[in-house]
Amino acid sequence: MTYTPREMMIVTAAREIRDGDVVFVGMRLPLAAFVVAKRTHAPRAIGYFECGLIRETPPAALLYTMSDPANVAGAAWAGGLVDVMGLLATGHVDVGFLGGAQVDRFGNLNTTRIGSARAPKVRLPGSGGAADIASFAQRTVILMPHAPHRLVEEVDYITSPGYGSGGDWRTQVGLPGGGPSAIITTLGVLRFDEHGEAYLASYHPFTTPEEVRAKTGWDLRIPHEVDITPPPTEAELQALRVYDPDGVWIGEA
Amino acid sequence: MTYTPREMMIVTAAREIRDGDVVFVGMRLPLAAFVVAKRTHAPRAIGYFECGLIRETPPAALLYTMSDPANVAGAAWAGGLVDVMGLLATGHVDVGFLGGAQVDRFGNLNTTRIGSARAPKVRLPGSGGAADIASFAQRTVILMPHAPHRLVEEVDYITSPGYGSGGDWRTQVGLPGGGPSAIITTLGVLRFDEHGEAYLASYHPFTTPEEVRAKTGWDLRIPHEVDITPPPTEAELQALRVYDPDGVWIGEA
Amino acid sequence: MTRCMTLAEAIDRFVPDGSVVAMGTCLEAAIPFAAGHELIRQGRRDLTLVGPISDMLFDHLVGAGCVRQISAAWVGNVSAGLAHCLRRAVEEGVPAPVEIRDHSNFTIGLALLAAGIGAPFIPTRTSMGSDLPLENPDLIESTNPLNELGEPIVLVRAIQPDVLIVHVQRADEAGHAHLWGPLGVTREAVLAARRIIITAEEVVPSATILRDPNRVIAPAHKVAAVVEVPGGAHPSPVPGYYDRDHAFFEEYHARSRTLEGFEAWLREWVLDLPDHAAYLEHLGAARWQALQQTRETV
Amino acid sequence: MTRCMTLAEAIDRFVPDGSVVAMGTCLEAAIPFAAGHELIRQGRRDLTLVGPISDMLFDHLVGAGCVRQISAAWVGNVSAGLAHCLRRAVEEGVPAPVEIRDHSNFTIGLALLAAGIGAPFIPTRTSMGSDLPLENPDLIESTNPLNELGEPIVLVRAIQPDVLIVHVQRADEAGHAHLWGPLGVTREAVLAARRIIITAEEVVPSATILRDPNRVIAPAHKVAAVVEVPGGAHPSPVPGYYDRDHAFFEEYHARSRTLEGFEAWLREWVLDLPDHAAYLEHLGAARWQALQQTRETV
Repeated sequence: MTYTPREMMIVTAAREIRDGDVVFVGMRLPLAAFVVAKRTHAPRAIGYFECGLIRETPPAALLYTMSDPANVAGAAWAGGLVDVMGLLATGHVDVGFLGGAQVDRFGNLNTTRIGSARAPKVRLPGSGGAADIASFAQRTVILMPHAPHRLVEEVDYITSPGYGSGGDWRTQVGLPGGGPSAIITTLGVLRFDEHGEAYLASYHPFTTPEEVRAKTGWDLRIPHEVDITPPPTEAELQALRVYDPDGVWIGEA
Repeated sequence: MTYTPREMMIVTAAREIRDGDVVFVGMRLPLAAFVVAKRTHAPRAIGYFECGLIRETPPAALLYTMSDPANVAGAAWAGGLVDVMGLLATGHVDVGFLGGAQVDRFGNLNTTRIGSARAPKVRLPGSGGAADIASFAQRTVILMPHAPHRLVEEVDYITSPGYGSGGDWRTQVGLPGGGPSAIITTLGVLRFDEHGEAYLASYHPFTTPEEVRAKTGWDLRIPHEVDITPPPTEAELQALRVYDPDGVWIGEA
Repeated sequence: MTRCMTLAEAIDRFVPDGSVVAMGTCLEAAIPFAAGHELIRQGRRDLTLVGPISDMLFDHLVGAGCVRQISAAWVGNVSAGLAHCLRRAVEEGVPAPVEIRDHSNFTIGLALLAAGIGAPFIPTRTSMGSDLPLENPDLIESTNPLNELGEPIVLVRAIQPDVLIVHVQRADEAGHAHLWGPLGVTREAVLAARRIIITAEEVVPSATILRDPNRVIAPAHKVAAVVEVPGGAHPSPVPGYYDRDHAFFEEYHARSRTLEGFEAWLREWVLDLPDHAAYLEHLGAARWQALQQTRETV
Repeated sequence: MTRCMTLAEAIDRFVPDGSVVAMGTCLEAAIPFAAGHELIRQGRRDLTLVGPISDMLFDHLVGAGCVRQISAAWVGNVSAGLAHCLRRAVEEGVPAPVEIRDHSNFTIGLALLAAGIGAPFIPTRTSMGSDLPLENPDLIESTNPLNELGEPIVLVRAIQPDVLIVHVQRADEAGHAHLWGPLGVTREAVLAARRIIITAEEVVPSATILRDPNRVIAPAHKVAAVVEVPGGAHPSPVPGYYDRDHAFFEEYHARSRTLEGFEAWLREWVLDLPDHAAYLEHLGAARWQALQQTRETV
């Protein structure tokens, strides 16, 4: 069985969804992770889409965006953004997915700008719903291609707060949600210790802890015993490939 | 042509609606005034109903409440209370109607309680949307059976503020709307001078200024020249009676 | 998955004594009278009732001694007049005193809106200069922190009901419900409430509901119970189903004027009837049929 | 009364230079591309754009030099990637600098909600600890006045657009419009905006609209113009009418990577075409037909 690092990442993300979870799905890659979870181990998961949709069944066709007609057809609710964000803000979301250009060891995410306000090097699209998910979800899962310029010592802008500067920072600034539970990359899975700092929890079968550390922009803590991420099962890969036969989300790097 | 004091009151209220006005109709008697205006001089008036409805045409049947199915059928919009109140709060309402148990010379209305908080004599239903209409409408029109215990020196509770204690009181407390433009009673029409105090602007054809004053609980100012309210026209009476053939709203006193 | 159960079970399981209960969120339409009567039959106590205007239902509950507090804008009988049980409770403490937190329709809507979006309060310019903020601790006079002149503003504190009871035209077993007509504060209330009890004119296949997700009123996963109760809003109207029974409101108004009259009314229409089917039977087929509407096509 | 007119007339009369314009309020669906292109054709300048996420349209307007400021949560190309024109504007000041007030989706929704209910701001717990309130003057860090411990809170300042442009499935001549599918922040925006321009797939008889007033998206008296523009949201999808033209987003993404490429794209798809009918003709009947959906029954 062969699979790509991106397939590994999406399947691993799908496993973060527990059956019955309310999932804030958001844009792009998590759309695929939600479908894989629904079609495998979490058939009762519920998906929130900030355009105003709630789904209890996976969409019948590949979604390029959450607002595609295929996501509307058979939706369990079609309301507004403030409705869905209100449900998020009142604690109804178990897990939310985030992506970004940069993440630091405390899980703080940047999707706004590389460089400073005065001298921006790359203007990124911005928060979308990410800051909201990061604020309110019981736990968040961050998806990120693994590279030193992405897993960085310090993000240039905190769009979506993780554990801030660590410790009880979230409580101090008043954030109600639980914070990040994992950073899932193309190379491994990082989880967070009691101080809110990320460590390597597992590396994907096709890499090594050393490669993961080398491609991380900070001095990544790697415990003595670190697991290998279980490879995608046939069922997971099939669910993903049936959903995305042309590799729209699987193929992109 | 004969008509009752209540018919005179409703028809006179209808005349406060200008063609093209957005009218916050509310409950009970104003439902009839809105229909009379729509069917006579103000065919382009628009009605807001706080249950969430907007109407551009009069309802096809007598309304006992604004939420009757006859008010839904053919409505121009069916949304929510906060939507309609939002339109009110952002200045879209030209004229709103209010009723109540007590009104004072500054147009402050009480629909909450006769007596004090500790020793209430009569618990009334409360504000409904009246406090909101009084706060935001460009002008309000108060409908009230004329009696000394209703037009009182001091109201026991200000549910819906008029001109408060007079002068620039509304500005001082921060109220955005224009305040009352008339109190229309079963005996006459009171309007407000530049200090916000009510005076007799016209008395209905079947009464006298002396009777009006005698039945007012404060020392009502009556200008030297005071008009007689024009009696209902045949068209107005017909519109009212076609709408309410059994006297549900016309007949009650 | 089904969330269907009897009304007795839904009320028993999800509305314990002391609950904060929102009802009548569509104003005069689709008032969940059947559910309210079941609360009375089960002898519920110490409820806090939340709603914009209550067209008679809150008066029943106050008269039956179920209520400790009301946060509402208007409690009465819209086409008939004052609420006699509420009067006795407030003026004489009969059958028990009731604390009223007087709102306007806008402020009760904003209080529910605030709870539904996770905001501790919403600032507004309504009710300024009125006596509402002087007596209601949930309307707080303050100043606008964004305005240099410190303009006055009222902060409407969020109200989170423990349970919302909403009557709808149709729902499926899982709790997807279609509601149309005047929505009142229902959209805000479904977000604000911890859980929702749906009473429905009809329980229909899911496909009927999901073909129009824009008409679904609430996220189904917040729905604790779905109960099929045809006529469950009588005497209030349900658009597309039946008209308002105006005479019923008049009759209640007349009979509830005295305590004895109310008690007799309550026995006749609630306590001596086992459920809502018996209520409709007592109403009589002819009277019930006369209120039926030709169904709308939606 | 009719509010129908051409798109050119609607944009000319109701969107002057310097306007605060909300667009794309349904997120990736029903984006009013035809109206946006007309803004470019008419050479509009100094606009402030307001929206939650913009899937490509804001990038067109920035690239064409129409924009001075953006209050939004996300500006890019959802399925393809970054917004190249926005990058050039922010990073190099080409063709002109643009000020961005970065919001989250929730805060832009709350800003419109606040304006629509007449509240100066709405307090929220989102964006706390992020850099958004540090740079956006419309997100004000404060403390909750109802909390004795002075818990932190962010005040989202109201945003009132001068005009909202919304694309809908169908409308009548008077401005009653049916919108379904994902509503995004459209319900908030219709209340917040001073006036509304409706572009519609179809202009239909009033009776078609008024038979379902719950589906009407806005009070018609706030509608300044109704314009029938079939395909007016292409390449974004319109539920019940047509699907998203994903390839179009990819093509734009590739071509707009360079300034020259963008300018050629803009000439080809906007400046050299007189109107949206010519745009659809340029798109080609086969491509357009392939996107059509079987109509839903609603």
